[in-house]
Amino acid sequence: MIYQGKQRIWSEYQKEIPTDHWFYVRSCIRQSFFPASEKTFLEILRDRLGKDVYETPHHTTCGGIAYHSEAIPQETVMTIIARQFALMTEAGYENYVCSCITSFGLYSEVIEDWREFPELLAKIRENLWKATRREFKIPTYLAHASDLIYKFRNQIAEQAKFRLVNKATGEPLRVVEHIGCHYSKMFPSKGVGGAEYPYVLAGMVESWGGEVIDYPERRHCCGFGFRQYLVKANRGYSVSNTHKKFESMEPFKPDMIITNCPGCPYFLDRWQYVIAEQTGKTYGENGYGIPVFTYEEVAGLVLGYNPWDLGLQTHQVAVEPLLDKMGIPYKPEDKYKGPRGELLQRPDFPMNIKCC
Amino acid sequence: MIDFGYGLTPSSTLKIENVANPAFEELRQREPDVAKCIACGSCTASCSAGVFTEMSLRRVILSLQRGREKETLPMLQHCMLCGKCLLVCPRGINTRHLILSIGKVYKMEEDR
Amino acid sequence: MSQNVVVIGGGPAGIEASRRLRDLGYTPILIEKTPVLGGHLARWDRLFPEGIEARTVLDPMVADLDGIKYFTETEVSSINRLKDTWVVKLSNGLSAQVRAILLTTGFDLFKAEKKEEYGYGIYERVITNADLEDWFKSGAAPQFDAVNVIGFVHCVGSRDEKAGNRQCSKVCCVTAVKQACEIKEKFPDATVYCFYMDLRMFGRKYEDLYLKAQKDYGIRFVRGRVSEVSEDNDGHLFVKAEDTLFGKPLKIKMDLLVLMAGMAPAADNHQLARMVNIQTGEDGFYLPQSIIGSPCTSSREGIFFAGAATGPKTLPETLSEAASAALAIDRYLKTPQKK
Amino acid sequence: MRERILAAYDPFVLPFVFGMTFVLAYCLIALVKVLLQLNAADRRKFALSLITPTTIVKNIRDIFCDCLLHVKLWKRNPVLGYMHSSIAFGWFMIIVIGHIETILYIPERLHRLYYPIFYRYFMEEQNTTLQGSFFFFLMDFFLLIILSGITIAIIKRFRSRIVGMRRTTKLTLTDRIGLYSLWAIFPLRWIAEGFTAGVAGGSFMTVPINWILHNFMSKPENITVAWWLYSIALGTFMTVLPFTRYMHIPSEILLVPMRNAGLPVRHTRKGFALTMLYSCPSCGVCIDACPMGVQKKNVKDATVYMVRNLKRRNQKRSLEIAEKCLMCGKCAALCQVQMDACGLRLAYRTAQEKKTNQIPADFSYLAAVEPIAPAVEPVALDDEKVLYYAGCMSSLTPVISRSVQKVLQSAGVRYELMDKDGSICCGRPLMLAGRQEEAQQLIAQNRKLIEASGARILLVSCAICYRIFKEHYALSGVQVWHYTEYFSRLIREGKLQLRNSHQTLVYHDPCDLGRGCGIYDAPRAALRTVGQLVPALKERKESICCGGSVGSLTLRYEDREPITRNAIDNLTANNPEAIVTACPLCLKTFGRFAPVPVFDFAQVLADNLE
Repeated sequence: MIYQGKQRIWSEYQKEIPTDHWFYVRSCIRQSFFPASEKTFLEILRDRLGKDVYETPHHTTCGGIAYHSEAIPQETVMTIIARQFALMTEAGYENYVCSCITSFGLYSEVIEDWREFPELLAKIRENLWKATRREFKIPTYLAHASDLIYKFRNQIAEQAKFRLVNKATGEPLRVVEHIGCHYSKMFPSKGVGGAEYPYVLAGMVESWGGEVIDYPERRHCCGFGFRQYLVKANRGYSVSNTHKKFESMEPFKPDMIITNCPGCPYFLDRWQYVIAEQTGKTYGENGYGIPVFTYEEVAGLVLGYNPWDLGLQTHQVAVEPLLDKMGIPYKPEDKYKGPRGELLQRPDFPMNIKCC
Repeated sequence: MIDFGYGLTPSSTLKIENVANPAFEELRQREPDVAKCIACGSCTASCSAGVFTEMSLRRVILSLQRGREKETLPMLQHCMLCGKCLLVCPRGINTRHLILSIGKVYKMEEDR
Repeated sequence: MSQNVVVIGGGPAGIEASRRLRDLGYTPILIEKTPVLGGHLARWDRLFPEGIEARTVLDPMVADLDGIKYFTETEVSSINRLKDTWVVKLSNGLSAQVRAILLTTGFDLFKAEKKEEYGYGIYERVITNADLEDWFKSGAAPQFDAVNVIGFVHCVGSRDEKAGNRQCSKVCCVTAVKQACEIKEKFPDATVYCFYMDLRMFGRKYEDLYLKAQKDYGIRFVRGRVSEVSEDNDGHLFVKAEDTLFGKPLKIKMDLLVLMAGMAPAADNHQLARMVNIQTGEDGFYLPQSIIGSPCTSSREGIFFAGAATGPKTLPETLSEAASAALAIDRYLKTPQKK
Repeated sequence: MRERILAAYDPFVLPFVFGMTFVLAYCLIALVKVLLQLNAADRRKFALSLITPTTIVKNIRDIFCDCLLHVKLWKRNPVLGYMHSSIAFGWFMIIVIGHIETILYIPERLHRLYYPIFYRYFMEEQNTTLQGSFFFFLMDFFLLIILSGITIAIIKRFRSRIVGMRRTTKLTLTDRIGLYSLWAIFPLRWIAEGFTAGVAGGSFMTVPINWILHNFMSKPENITVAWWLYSIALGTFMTVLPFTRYMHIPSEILLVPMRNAGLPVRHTRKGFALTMLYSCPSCGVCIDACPMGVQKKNVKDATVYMVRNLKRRNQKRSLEIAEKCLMCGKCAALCQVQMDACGLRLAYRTAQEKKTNQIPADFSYLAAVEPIAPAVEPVALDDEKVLYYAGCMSSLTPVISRSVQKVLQSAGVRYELMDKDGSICCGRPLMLAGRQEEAQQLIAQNRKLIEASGARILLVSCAICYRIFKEHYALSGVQVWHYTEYFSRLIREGKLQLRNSHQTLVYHDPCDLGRGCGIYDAPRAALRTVGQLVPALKERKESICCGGSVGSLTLRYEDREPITRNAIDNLTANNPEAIVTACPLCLKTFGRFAPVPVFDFAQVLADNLE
């Protein structure tokens, strides 16, 4: 791999990300898949970096799942998004940041449609007015939450307590970065580093000491793809895609996977269990799987948060081997304890994939 | 193994990178013309057996090159060796000898 | 003192046109922006279809330049119309007033790195047809070891909206087959694949080369466009394409991939076109008066074309167009100006 | 007439006796082996043929004409014909006369094998007596004939051009021994009888030799030396005979009756085939005959080399020759011993296919092919409803079926097209590839379709199909006609009005039509009514194959061209304005390279209808 070649591509796809005053909207499903990620994102930006990130409880879904599953027409989803922007305008913000990749892709698509078809924009304004009596302005800058963490990755590195380095050997951890498809594949110019070699996660990994792996199927779909997993008949297709990715990354022996989308971490994580149970094959070391993290969780680990506060216990694939590699202390006994320390029930473990 | 009601579907991708295709190499020894095939389909179009069955010499040659003979060898059973393909082949391939050679190099699986 | 003619572009078209003009009694002023005359031909090792050495074509031309003022590493800074003449100012300070300018600016080789998915400039084992020709010409030892499976990707930057070149570059198919045979000679027990959409072997003896490639060299032709290339952990390549004749996707592990970069319009076409106020076509090449009737004359008086400046051309076509451009200029200069 | 040596024995006869017994024993064992190798049906068929009077007469006549007089060779090359017949017939007569003398004058010695051969030595006879001079004269006369044959043979050996021989085979070591011993026999006999002529009687040959070599022949001790040499020459020739090309002498005597019995060639090295292998005299006539010989590399694929490789059990070469052959039958037609060269090769291909083919045929789909709607109204007996079977190749040469239909319509013949939309192949190409059972399946299905059509005449425009319909289809109530015969019959019956375009035409005899089925004159008769026939250099039985035959399995396309060009040169020697042929394959093959237009037989007729 010629590194300068990638750098040349990255240089063509740089974004000017504003430094402050963000209107934040959450993802519909990330809290249920990886509960602490969004909380950690806000904590890091507000407490560690002192940024003004405003979040109103009135914001709703962006309508992406329904839109992509063809449950609602484009106009409906555009009106929902118009209402979101209206909330932002009312809150007096101009920079809009969303936590979910699918939303980011949808927002970009909608804004692009409005730019090309002004009459459509006018129609949506009228719809919103009729429905909610609200006005809205199109955000001057639309970013994804990972763009922000990417922008402040070096400040985070400065405050870092741990690095993505194997404490025992001193070698940088081998990290597979998987970018959500809706981040840059639809609009390459909207993603940091373009579509072929997005740099948004790679930048974080490199500044936090890790080493990025470019395996052949790095840009292949993680298997999420809405209708693929919603309908049980298609689910085999979804797990086959994930299987193809793992088969392709296996020779590179990655230590961990970092993602920035609601679906990817979930499916890359859960499907390892299904693949293990069906084929008896695991991809991590000695019977474990390859731990999958969201970028907020990785930022949290690097900054020294308690792994269980980051919600790592909800992962299907055990994260403990990686924590040991990074030398992050944790109390195994607290893993299955509730917020007030009461012992929740320990889940029974799968047969073919080791858990802790 | 748990049955989840869905499972891995095998990839349909042909992995032919270094699939040493000994059978095809032997066929090439017997009938070097097979390499000249440009898959234009004249043979399939004029095939006497093709009128009544799905026999296609073009697909047979191609599947042999890809190492997927199982799918197409049954077609060859219908060939009457009438020689029309020999006449129409724009590359002048001795298709009849090719078919006879395939019969000698490749083995039918007794699935029945 | 015989009349001058400015020839912009020192490739085979420029050189041949200058020699013809000189023979017709004019003094051509040949301008070449790179340090070496010969354009892309100077870089080529052997030419299709019979594999004759490019040197044997170029050297006699370059050796026969007496009577031609040629300036290498020189560019045109400006051209203005003065009554019925053109005043051409050069970057080396010289200027010439001539009645005829011949644009033989040729083409640019498509920048293969633009096709990111093929990974040129990112994977070591992905090279272009020009790199391969350099290596053949240098005669150096192979750059890679364990080369057992080699692939040629046709239509890189040709017939490709995304690459901005909808036109077919005409010469890459036959060049690919030529290079496939040449590389098979260098790696006799390698398996060589050619991924094509339509194999356009249109010229004389091209089909024979194709037949020879199939029969004697055992080159395998796969009808399907390569979609993406990736690198596995030991630096070798995975190439993905669909075998459209067999109707199945195809993945091949390869040790070397050669991208047949096509002919893109020269980058500085627009600049020169603005200077002399002529148009380039939608495809970026200059627009002659008529592609069939008068391919060498432009819409402006005194401006002429020859060679790949007006679209992809094979070397013989370029040389013959150079000769006809010289004659067109000769006829134009001999007709009395309208007072 | 009295016995010179009372013991009627002398040691010098031993080499001859040894040689004779050896060759007789060898031939006997071979005969038994061959007969045992025949399968039961063929053996019964052969035995039956030996006792049916007509075949007996035919056998005797053939043995006499072919084996002794070499009539076929005379027609081809008189000088060689004379050489062979003089030696063969002369020698035969000497043996016969020797026995007659023994029977007449000393019957009790008849049981001694050697006696009639060395009669002169043992019996003293004066040329003065009537019967003495008569027999002396006779013996010397045939001796002269043989010696003349031997001299030609010697000339042929060193200057083969003079006797008109072109290409022939190289002599193997054993052949050479056999040849030189054969040459030596009769001069030695001449000298040996020269001695006895001095002592007893002689005639116009033996007496003069005695004068010439008088001082040598006068010494009595030389007499035994001459006879010893004579006997040794005979002995060596006989002993080495089974391993030389001269084995054809005895084996052809067995081949003739086997051939007349119509035995099929079932195995390449057993039964009828084994006799053939022995009967091949390696004369090399088939080398010149083979159309593939145009290319040097194919010369070694003629039938003589096939026989040689089969004898030496060289599987690789035998298979190569068997698979490359065009099956045009020209070598078989010109073969001096009428060897079934095509049958031999086909047997080899069949054995090879049975052994090595791993993809069994599956023609189950043929059952679904419906027959042509049978004629609704019952066909009157004399009303000849014609079913026209154009064949696979004709779909690639549409001019043929279009012209045939035009002619049929003009003659008012009611016909049906059997293969409007694709036909089941007649089976001959399959059979030629060695797949006999598979071909039977096609034949069975086609027969069902033909018989179901209610037609009484099956009209065929392809020579290849015609031959298999003729030889392998037992069509009940349906006559198979080739369109060349059928159309010339229509012309004879006046049903076709044709105008003569006076265009000079040359007719090419398709191999399967001419040599295959013996149809030579019907096409010519028809063509004379529409044009002026110009002969080719070689035609009828010796017509040169067009090179496009599907009979050859391995010939490459580029190797067929020289064969085709050679055939075209042969056809256009008398520069006709057009070539006419009666087979779609020849039409297509000639069409590619012929300098003059190539027409199909029906096309010429169709173009010249009134």
